Amino acid sequence: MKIIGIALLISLFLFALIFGMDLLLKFDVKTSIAAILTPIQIIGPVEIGLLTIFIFFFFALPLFHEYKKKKNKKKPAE
Amino acid sequence: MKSFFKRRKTAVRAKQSSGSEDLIPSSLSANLDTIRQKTGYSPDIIIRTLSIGHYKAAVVYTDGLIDSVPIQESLLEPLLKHEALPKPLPPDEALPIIARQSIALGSIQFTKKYEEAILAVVGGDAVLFMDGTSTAVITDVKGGERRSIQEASTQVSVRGPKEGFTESMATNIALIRRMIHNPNVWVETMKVGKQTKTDVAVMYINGLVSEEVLGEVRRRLKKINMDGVLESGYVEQLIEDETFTPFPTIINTERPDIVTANLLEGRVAIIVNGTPFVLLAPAVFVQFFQSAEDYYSRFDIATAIRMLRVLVFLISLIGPAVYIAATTFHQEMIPTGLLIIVAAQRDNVPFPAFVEALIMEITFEILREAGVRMPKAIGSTVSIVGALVIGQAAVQAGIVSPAMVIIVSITAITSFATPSYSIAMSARLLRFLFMGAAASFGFYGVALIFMAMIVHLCSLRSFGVPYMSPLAPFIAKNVGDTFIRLPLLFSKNRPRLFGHSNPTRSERGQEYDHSVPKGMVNKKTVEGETNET
Amino acid sequence: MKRNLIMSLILAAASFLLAGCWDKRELTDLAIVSALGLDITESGQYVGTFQIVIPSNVASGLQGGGGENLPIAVYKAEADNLIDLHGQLSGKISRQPYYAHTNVIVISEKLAAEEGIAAVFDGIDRGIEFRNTTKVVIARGEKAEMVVQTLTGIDKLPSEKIIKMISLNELIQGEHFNTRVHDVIHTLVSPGSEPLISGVSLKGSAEDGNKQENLQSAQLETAPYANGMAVFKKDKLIGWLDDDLARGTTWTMDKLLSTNLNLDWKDQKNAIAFQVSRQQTEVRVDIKHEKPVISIHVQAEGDIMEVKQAISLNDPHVLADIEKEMNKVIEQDILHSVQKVQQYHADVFGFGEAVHRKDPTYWNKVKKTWDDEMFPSLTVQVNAESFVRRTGLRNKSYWSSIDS
Amino acid sequence: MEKAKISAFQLFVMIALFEFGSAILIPLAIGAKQDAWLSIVMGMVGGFLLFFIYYRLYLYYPDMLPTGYVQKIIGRIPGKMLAFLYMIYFIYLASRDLRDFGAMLVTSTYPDSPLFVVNALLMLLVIYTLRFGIEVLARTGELLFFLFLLITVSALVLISSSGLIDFRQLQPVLENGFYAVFKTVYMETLYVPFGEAIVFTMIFPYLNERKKLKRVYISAMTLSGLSLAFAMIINVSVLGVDLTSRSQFPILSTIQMIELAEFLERLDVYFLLVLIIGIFFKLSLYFYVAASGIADLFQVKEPSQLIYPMGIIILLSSISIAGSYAEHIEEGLKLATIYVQLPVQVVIPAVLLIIAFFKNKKTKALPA
Repeated sequence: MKIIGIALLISLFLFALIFGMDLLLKFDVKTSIAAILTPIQIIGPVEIGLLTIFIFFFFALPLFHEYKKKKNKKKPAE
Repeated sequence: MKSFFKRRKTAVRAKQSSGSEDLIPSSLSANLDTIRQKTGYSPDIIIRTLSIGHYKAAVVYTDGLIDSVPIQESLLEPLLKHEALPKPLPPDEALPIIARQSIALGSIQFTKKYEEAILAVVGGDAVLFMDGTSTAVITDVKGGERRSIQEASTQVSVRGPKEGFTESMATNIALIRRMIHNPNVWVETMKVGKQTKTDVAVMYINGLVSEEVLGEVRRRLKKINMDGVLESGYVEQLIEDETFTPFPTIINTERPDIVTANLLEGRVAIIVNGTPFVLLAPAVFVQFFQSAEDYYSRFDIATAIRMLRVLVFLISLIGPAVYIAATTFHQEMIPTGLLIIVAAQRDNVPFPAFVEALIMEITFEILREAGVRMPKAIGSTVSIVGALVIGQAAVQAGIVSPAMVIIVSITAITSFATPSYSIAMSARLLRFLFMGAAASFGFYGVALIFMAMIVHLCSLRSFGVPYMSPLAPFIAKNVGDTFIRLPLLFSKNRPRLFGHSNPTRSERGQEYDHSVPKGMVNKKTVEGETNET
Repeated sequence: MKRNLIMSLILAAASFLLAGCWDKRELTDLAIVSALGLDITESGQYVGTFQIVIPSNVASGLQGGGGENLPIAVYKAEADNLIDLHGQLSGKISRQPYYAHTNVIVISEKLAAEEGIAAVFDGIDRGIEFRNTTKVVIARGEKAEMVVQTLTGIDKLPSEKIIKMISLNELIQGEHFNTRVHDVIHTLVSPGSEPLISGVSLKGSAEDGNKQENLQSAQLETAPYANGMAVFKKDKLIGWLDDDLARGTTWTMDKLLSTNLNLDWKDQKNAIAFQVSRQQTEVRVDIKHEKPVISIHVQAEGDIMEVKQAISLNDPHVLADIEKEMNKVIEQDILHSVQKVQQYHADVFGFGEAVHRKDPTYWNKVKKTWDDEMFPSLTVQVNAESFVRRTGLRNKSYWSSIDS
Repeated sequence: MEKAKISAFQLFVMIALFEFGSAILIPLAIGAKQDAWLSIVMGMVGGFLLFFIYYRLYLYYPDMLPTGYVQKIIGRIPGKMLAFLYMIYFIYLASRDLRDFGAMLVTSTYPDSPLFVVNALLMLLVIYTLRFGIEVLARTGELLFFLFLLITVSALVLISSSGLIDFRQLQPVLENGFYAVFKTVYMETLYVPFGEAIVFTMIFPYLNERKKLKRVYISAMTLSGLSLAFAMIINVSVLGVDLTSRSQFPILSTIQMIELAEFLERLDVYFLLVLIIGIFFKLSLYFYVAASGIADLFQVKEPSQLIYPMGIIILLSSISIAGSYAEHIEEGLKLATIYVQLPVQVVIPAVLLIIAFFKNKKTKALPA
């Protein structure tokens, strides 16, 4: 969970930075928000598939790790 | 803890099988009964009862594993002729005396353990039991039919010793000993495999070997928990650092001179009984591009040939991939004239380039596999059929293009030109990965897989030694013997990462001899005498 | 195992990617365009003529290939810009036109003179398939279409014949040279220089050049030949330089590789043939009294290849005289072409750039008026030095034995 | 902090490849026209000055990551926040580099492929690499460096032997005066690529021979700076100022001009490998530094856990960082330099150094 939390925190700040840069370029707020989203609008089935896999693992890997750690704790090394 | 970023290996605890520590029964008949029973009344377990003086005794051995001459002449005869001891002693005390006086063999050993005695019997030793004592004498009479020493079949060289290892561990050790006359060559043996109890010997030069590597080898060998070890390949797979890699991290060789050279560099040899392939660790990547002959021929030729091998390896890896990438993604980089020729050839081929390449490569692999496994008598049939099918019919039928046949033939030849069979096998497998990458992303795909391969190679270690050393990490002192080979004059250093306990090969190196005239200056002495006028 | 998870992730991604293959083009789906001809209609539309290679007819040695069949197919399209031309083609051809191997772009004289060539090149410059090293020629007195569709003899591909013909001339005679797209754009944009592009004309009847019969006679009825260099001002063709004038220009631009010069000797015209094998030209700029003075210094060396009278070529003094004579010829050659170009008000030599390099501040002052005022009235001094190095395998000519 | 050691040569290689990375791609300092190379050289000198700030800070706390010593200098909470912002900055630069590369590939060679997929492939490679840690990255760098040298030298030989170089294009020198050159230095080349070497402050503690640091750093910088300047000289003298400044990727156009023996032409695809190596390395370094910094800040026990999620974030932000390549370049070379790079690379380290100086003055003498 900690990992996911950190990752989300990072993305929050990062996208704020990107958004800020767009504002500095003298775009208005609406276009700046749109600019963050436009690149993922025209997207084919392959990319959707890839994106889904990536995002799935984004959450799955840390959770899986957590689960494994718990299991290891319950069953300490012989 | 080596590194944060590495997956921490949870130590697998091998359950030590606690074998029965039974003692040998002191009653001979009971003892022999147990032996018969335990060996399932197998007719090849020979039990010869005899009396030595007034003691009853029996010699037990396995037919076929022993040398019958020493058994008769050095064991049975003297024992039968043994004169009675001056005064009767209890069997416990008598046995050592008898053994000492009457057994005319080099190696004898006393044991009280039943397990050990019976293992000795099935391992090819003859064991002497005596009534009334639980001590037995193990005598070494190993022998029987073995293959004689022949030329190594997998690593042939034009120049250099022709002897190759055999299946007998003792012979193999002897072959190495014959090349280094040095008491510091140490051998440790152990038995590996729960059922097979295969003899495994670890050989090294004390003082040159790195203690860490040696310790690691011992540790890993002890950890092997497998019922059978039939060939050194088992050991190799069980002790290598990384299982999930196409690259070999342990060298295997059939040649004593290679083993000797590697021992001198501070490596450890692992000799497994029953196979002519000896393992050497730690291995580094560049070694698979070196052959023993490089050191026996001149350095410039050796260097050129090594460069050629790298090229050969690259071609066999990415040859077909480059063809696919160039013809389906990057047509602009093919010179116009060539492009037109290739396009003309491909005009009638019904498959995409990738499929065409796949068909041909797989056909070739099938042919190769068929050629290796087939009885020799019909070998030529397969090659004729193969040549006809691939070379002629497929092209004429328009199923594949002649250019593709050329590419496949080149990769086929290159995969045989690599000196190490194991690295050629890795290339064979990876080639298909590269082809897939080329088919989906052209050169970008090939480059990415290539980089991934480099990263993977850099991440590998062989017994703690980075696999790509001395290139990465770059060790300037050791680069003289990698893809290039400097003259022997300059090879003064052992590999730093594991030969560090004694880094220099000779105290002042092999000095250049200036007294031999080389130029105009002091030519006259020699020149004048040898010039024919 | 986490490692296995990652591996499965990578494998899953890879399988998706294999399904992608966005930029995959099989060779059998490509129509290799070897030459592109550009004309203009009365209404101002571009007409593109695409010379497309038929590979199996070009590559000989294959069963049934070569010989009788035509090596090229020609397609035509009409549109307002280059990209649209490409689009228009799609309904007429079964394979995707592919331009990375386009050798030559042929622009008709009419298009170059009336419309200007600047509009043509942006698509080529920007696009990724076209190379900046593609050569450009002007179809002189002919439609570009005709040049592109004419079949040729030795080189099966007509585009290759055109390029090789010009570069051979560049190598031997120096009256033409190949201009790359890059050079055209470079000279177009920089204020102190103008484009200079080789011209190609057709001999014989242009209409019959695209038929197989044209190839049946040893002396082809219709064939392209190099014809002069086109002088541009800004992006419009304004005139031609022929033969010696063209060579003088090449010489001034230091692009001459070798050439043959004929000298008069003792009242006989063209009595000595001299081959220049190496040369160096240096253009120096001096600014005197707020006026640039251009001095061209030429050094040339070569061999005497042929004489038509008894000249004792073993006499160094004679050779010195020949050298002197030759200096005059070279100076005349260069001076003539410079004067001719000055009349066109088009600085194809790049004198302006030389001034720019010499004195940027002065250049900024005269930049605007350079083409029309400064350049035509430039003082140009030519100074040639030539050296006869060898005289072939003989010293005296056999003329001396015949005459005596 | 990972328990790893890298050798002096490995650091050298890393710095050289890093500096080359994306800087070789873009029309660097072309605002200075034909004097771009001069501007690059001056940027390099500026880079040395910045290095001495970082170096002094390193000498105060040689065994600590900057994420650690920032907390010592300005207090725990503000230190953590500042360090976190620095990590965000590194991630941002990583996304920028990924975008640079993806855009180059898509515009030059793979026009129909989606940017997302092109970027994702490289990202997967980087994720795969970084899970092995800095040592493997350093070793990989050594091998790639040799490959890199081989290709660039052969490219240079090809360019010069096809007679494309015309040094006259570099004249007149200093046409618009010294100030025009200087302006591109403090607007551009000082930060990109030389100031970006601030990431190495996170790598310094791993060096096994501390004394060699200064020499290694300076020589690597000099090598890469001069090579970049040289590359620019080649670009301008082959393409001319005009085309160089109009090119999205000048080096690619230069390579495309090669025509040799009617056989060696259209070589840009071979050259792609150099670009992949450069970008791969730069991206990996930013990413690694960010990951190890974050792990240090949040006390993550296994930093390898962070690699995958952060990789996905970088991948996504590389796509949404700008709508068009023009916007991307405008942001990177005009805006980011002044509003982001200047404070992050120059001002804050300088302030930190001053504070650290006064803090340490009382306690101990500065180790030489």
